[in-house]
Amino acid sequence: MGVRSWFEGWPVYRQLTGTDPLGRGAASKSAGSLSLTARTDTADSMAKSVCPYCAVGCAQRVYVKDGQVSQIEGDPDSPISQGRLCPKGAASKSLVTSPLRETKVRYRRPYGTEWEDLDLDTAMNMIADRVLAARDETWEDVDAEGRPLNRTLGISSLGGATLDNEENYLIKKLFTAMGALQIENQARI
Amino acid sequence: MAEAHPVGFQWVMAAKRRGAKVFHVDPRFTRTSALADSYLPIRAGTDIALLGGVVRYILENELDFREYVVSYTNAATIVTEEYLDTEDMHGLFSGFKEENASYDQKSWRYEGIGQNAATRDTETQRETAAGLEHESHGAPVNGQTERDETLQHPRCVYQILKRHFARYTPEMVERVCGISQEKFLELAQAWTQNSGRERTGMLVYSVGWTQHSVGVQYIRTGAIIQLLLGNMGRPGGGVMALRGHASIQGSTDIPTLFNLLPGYLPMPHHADHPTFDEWVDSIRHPGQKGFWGDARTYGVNLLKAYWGDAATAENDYCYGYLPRMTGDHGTYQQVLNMIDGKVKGYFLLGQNPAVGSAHGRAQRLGMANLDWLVVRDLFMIESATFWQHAPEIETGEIVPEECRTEVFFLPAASHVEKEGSFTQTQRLLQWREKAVEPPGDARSELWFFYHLGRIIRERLARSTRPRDRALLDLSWHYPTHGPSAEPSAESVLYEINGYEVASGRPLSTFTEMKDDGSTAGGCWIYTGVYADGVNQAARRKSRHEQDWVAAEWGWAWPANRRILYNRASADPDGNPWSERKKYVWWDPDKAEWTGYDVPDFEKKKPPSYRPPAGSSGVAALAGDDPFVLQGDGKGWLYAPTGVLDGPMPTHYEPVESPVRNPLYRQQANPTRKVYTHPINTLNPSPPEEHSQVFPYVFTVSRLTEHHTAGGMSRTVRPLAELQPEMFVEVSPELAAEVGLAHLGWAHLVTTRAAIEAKVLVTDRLTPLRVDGRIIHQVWLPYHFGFEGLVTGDSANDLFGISLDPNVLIQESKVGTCDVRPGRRPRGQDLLDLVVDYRRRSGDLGPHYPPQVTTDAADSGRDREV
Amino acid sequence: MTDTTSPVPPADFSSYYGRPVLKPPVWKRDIAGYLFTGGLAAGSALIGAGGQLTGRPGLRTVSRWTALGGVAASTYLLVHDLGRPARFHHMLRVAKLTSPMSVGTWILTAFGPLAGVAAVAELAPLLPQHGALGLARRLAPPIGNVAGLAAAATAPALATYTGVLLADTAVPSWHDAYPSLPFVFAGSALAAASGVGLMAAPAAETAPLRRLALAAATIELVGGRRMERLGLTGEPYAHGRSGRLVRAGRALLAVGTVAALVSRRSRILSAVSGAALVASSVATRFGVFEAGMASARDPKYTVVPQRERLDQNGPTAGR
Amino acid sequence: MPHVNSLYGPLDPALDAGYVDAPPRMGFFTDTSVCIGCKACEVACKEWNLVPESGLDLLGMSYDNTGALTANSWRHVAFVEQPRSVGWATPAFRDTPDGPPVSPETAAVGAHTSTDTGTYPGLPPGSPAAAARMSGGPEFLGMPGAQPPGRGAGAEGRTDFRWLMMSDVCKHCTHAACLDVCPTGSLFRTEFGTVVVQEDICNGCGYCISACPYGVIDQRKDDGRAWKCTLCYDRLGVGMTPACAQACPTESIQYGELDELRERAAARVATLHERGVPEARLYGHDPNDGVGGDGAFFLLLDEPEVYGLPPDPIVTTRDLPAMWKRAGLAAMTMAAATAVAFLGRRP
Repeated sequence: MGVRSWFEGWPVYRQLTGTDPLGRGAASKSAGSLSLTARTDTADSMAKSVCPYCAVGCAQRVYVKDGQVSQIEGDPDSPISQGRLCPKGAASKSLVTSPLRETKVRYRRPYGTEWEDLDLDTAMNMIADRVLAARDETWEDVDAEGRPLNRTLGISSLGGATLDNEENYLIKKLFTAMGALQIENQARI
Repeated sequence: MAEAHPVGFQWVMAAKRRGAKVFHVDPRFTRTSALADSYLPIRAGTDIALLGGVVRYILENELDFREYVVSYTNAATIVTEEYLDTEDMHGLFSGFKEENASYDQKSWRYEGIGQNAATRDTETQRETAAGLEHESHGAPVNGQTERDETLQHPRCVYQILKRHFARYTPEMVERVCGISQEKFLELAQAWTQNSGRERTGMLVYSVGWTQHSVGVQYIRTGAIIQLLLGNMGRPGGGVMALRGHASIQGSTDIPTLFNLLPGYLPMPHHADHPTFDEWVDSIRHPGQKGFWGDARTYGVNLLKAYWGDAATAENDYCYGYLPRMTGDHGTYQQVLNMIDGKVKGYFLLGQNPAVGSAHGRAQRLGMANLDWLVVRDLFMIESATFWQHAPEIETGEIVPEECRTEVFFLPAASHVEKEGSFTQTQRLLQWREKAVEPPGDARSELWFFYHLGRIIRERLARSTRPRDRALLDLSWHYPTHGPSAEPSAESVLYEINGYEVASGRPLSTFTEMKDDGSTAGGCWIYTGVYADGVNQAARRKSRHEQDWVAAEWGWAWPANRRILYNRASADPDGNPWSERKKYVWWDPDKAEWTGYDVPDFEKKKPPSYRPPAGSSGVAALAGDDPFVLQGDGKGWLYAPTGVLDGPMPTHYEPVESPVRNPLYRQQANPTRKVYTHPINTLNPSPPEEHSQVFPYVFTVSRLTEHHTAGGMSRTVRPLAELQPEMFVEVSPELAAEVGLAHLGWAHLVTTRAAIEAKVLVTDRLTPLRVDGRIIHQVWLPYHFGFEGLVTGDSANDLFGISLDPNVLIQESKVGTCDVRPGRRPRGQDLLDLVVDYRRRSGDLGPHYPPQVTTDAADSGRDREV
Repeated sequence: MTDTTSPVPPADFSSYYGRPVLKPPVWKRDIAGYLFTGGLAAGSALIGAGGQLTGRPGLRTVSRWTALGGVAASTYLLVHDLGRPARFHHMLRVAKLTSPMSVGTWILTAFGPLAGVAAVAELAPLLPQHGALGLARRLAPPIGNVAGLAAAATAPALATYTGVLLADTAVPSWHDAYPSLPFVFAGSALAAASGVGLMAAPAAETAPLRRLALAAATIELVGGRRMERLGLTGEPYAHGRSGRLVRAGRALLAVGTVAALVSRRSRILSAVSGAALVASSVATRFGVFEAGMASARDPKYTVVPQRERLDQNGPTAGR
Repeated sequence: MPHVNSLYGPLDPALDAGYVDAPPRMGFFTDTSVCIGCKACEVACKEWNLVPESGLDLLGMSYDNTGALTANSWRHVAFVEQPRSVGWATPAFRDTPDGPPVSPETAAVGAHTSTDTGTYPGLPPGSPAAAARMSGGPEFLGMPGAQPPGRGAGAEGRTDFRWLMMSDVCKHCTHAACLDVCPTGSLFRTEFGTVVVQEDICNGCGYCISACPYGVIDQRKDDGRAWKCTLCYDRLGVGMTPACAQACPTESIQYGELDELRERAAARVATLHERGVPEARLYGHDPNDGVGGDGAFFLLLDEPEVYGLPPDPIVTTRDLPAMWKRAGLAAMTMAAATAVAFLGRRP
């Protein structure tokens, strides 16, 4: 930056030569303010989403910059929510970017007093082992009168109602094929 | 509504701006009350008495929308003379069987019908929460009924209703609910004056209404009022359920519930449904009107979607693979079984029962007695750390070193880290695009279950055991993508929608489904969501570019219909009831139904159509039968079958109540589901002794600033700071009586638990005069637990487990308790306190109030009948 | 329920949970200190010029150094009080007549170097007689004299702008005292500077200071007389901690002035009077500072006068 | 050139601040008669502007656990419980068997509470007596706590009750004292007529905090700078609505051209008066008021001070010319006094 341009950028100079002698606005605008823009405008992408809290179903726009969620706000196009969100919906970015979120598998062994780390693949295999073992141990083929039961009552599941339809579909399909009957959801609560 | 659904409340405010009058009924003055034109403080658990009062007001003053009522409801239908009302039986209906505390519904039937079409006994219906099947259709009844359209026949539904509700006078409403007659009449007048041809009124409830031992009947009462006033199937009318979770509607449509398969098909029962045909017939009830006549098609398509090529006509489409119910396998039964060591493993998928379910201590002790527990969540929730931080650690009931439960915590993907659809509270499916990859090990449930299924199937690949066939034959082929091999959610949606097996062409509507195996579809009511191979749920046409119905935003089941039963928005001749309220009508020139919405009627069936004798199913629906999923095409003021606790709603006291039922000798719902497990002890209520040990009524609900069990709000900074501590709201009068100070501590005691909270003394709570007594109510938020940024005792720990008989949902909106100043004791002293209360309230053993109290001699006026 | 043993007496005005309407100033004691050091510097510069022009070299030297010390301390205190001290130079981005702090910054920017040059010029006798430094030794006094006079020319502004600095706020007791504060501060500045002079300058040269002390006291007391008569917002100047400080300032001023007038030959009495004058200035500055803080912390001082105005005249309209 | 009204009276602030082709002045109209107190505005603001946490204490000020506008809370929803009825509603507790209201007493307790907002001065403690009056309604009901609340006698029962909620925010004054006293030009007037702190400039001198007649602007402890509502200057620049107004479910917070908002507000007040809500009044809408009108103005249902607003603020800089005159006079007096002292008779 040359001395001249520095001087011409000096707000006092701008006050003396421009339209803002009191230095209230145009003259005192900073470099930061000059380059300011909404981060929704500079986002790499925007995904159309839906609020994960209650069942009103407010539409959200999820803005992404450098692979991170940079903003979540209401979608004004929605005939349901018209772009509005309640405090929970408005906090969605904090929800998904919370530093308290767990991102690693955690394992507590029987009688353990602390969490331990576990590899995701290992965890999946261990869970599959336990599901199969519990199923075998508690399998019921037929009732006392010989009518089919085809089931295990040794496995339970309780899902939240923030699961997607597609997820619920696969959960129900797999558990049903497995004979696991005790599949429940927040919808019962 | 302003508290828990603020964005939905914008429409209430929009209506208010245009002159609508808003009434708010709530035990406490909330943010909704602040904006309402009139607030009615009510004793928790007495809504049927209030609404019953409105029903009586309508009938006594003949303020019903008569033309609508005669044509569209079963008001004119004659009921058999075997039927006896609560008026005759101290609060019970005819058909009550003491031995299993349930009703034989035979005597409730319509005149001229040999027998109600229900094929399963009512106890089984209760055990299997059969009421839930009615979410998409009416209960079974035969189509053709005897009617008296003058409504004068003493046994027509109209007269039965009138007699049933005759004692719900304004004086009685005041006695039961604590609502003054003046306030009640203001509500009743406004409601009736704002209904009819030119106007409609809407009833909105939040699903706290379902959390009562008579929850289904609460909603029935509302529906009766709305039918009498002609507010169903019309714009600005209806009964609006404000559900509390993003896809809780979807979770029942495509259920993860023990008693349902997708599309409200029942999970087979071992005794009732041994064969495919018996299962199908139990759904479609041969001879009945309406769309359930095609139940076989829906069943075949589901099984085809599940087992693909393996499902053939010869093997009944693998019907034999389905597991069978033998009774109640609901979440509370499961928890009690866990305590008893009968359950090995437990999956918790974005759910936090340690805080969010009734009887938190039972929940945590159940978890502590498993072989293994899988918790999938965004945050380290209470249900994952019960072995580390639960209150039972302090009391010594859980000792980490002695607790064998193996816990897997698997981080879950958030709603922006996966694609998929939510079904919101008005049955509208909305697709979410994926914005970012989930962090670290976080994965979607779709990923977890797809890969769990894959691994299990690989393990069993060489198995020859019959029990493994269902897994091995399972159609489990979904394309995956990305570094973590995420299954394609759209491919699952496609399967849900249904397709032609040979060509793979997605079906456009469920009427394209065939029952011969040539089509497959995972959830018949969702067929059309992938019509033309386009994800209709992903449509986002701006509201500015379409009309107010906004049919091109998302997709609503069934058939993208925004208001159900909208045939009722036109008169029997097919003309709009009024220009102001026109919505769907018959266009005689084009000879079809038309309007703003997708007509909920066969498009070409004229209003004048009358079914030929002996027809059934869809063909049996007359041109003026708007309730197309009901067995008789009519809206039911009286339910001749299907509602397990009576054909009409009746006020019963909550299971725990300080008050003797002023209406009937029968105190509480006689058919409620009771668990006689040692951990599930209940507080005594009149007519039992010692109910005064728990003199106060407590109720719980949500704060705007938090979400359910707090897993998605107490962990989020900008929310946590807005409501940072557990508190209890008390009236100044109760504060004076008990000695509580604003911002001081109090603890609340039931026979299950004692919890503490900071005290907010506020004018927003008031004592009520109920049956000559002063009743104090306290309110608590149920969001708090021991993990997260802000913590506190859990209100749900106070509740016992008593369930509504129709849907097995727990009574967790009202109970009795004692309130004491100061903090609760710790450790063993805490257990001692609770034990002491149990001793004072009767005995130390588990306590269960009697189901039937009609012979209790203390009861009041109902003997005079 | 509150503790019913200590019932809350009713207030005659409303507020939101009794919380202040205003945010009390975030200025720390630094600023009260600056009010004193700035005034001291300004007063000293004037006295220095007086000594210079009237041939009182001892007084001149002491005053020039005091001025420099004062302005240096002022600068330190001002920068130290900033939330972002490293950005102190941002003060020079703009020159705003609407901002007393901006005006003050520019005054300080002018005054500081001048006072510095004037003071440093006093070091000339320490320089060698010859060579380059010898040239400096010869040039320094005249430069110092010019600088000293120039500093003195800006000094009254430096001493009085601080009155505007405080008054140009929403702080009720400061704002309402705007006619008085510049005079109080002018008087207080002269008193402090005179005090230092009385203590440190050769007794033979302090006669003007005795007269100046009297003048200072007159200006401050006459100017400040209106402060307590402000009505409600004058209350903090008379009551509480701030009131005690203000009263102490007055008393010390009276004592110092009388002592100065009678001290004449007594070196000790001179020193005592000087100390009293300096202390008076400190007490006055802190008192005024605290009074403003107190008035901002209590919603009464904001709400009641505005409410009275509304009740009498209706909403303020373009008056 | 500065306008003749540069310090007082009606003014187009953008023009006065040197913007030649300024867009229309933008602002907020906050209609408290439809506010449901959901606090979406508080959260949406924090999410967009990355505002830090402001304390985790239960304040007992009804549902207000934020307490005040601070550097870490740029929207603040006030909650007031009062024993009087709002014009549109039937008395809430008619015929219930209750005693006298407790809201004055609980408000008095709430006045004592505090939380570390991470800012300075943040949320200063309040005076219990004044708090009690606020919740006693316009006519204070008497000495709280003097008698224990009745138990169901009914005779002295509280019948009337209302719960006021109001989302407070920076007023973006036409004559903004914070801006005018700012010595660095950090606070400046945008082309939209709003008042914004430029975070790359502010050096934390704190002058703005003392100057604000509404107690809005505040300083962050950890970073030393002053922060407040920017009316989402960055969003305005690309034609977006400020985060709070966009989130607000009930249109309590309305954003738009100030002239249009003022018309809308006047119509709303008229409607409310028609509907039997005589207590509805506007606050900060009048360009002739003490600050030249607010860029963010309000419809209130009680006196401004009940919501923590000054009833009739006047911008301090109105008196600035007089102040400078007095300072000049004092300076001359000072110089003259010095001259006289030195020119006086030599001893």
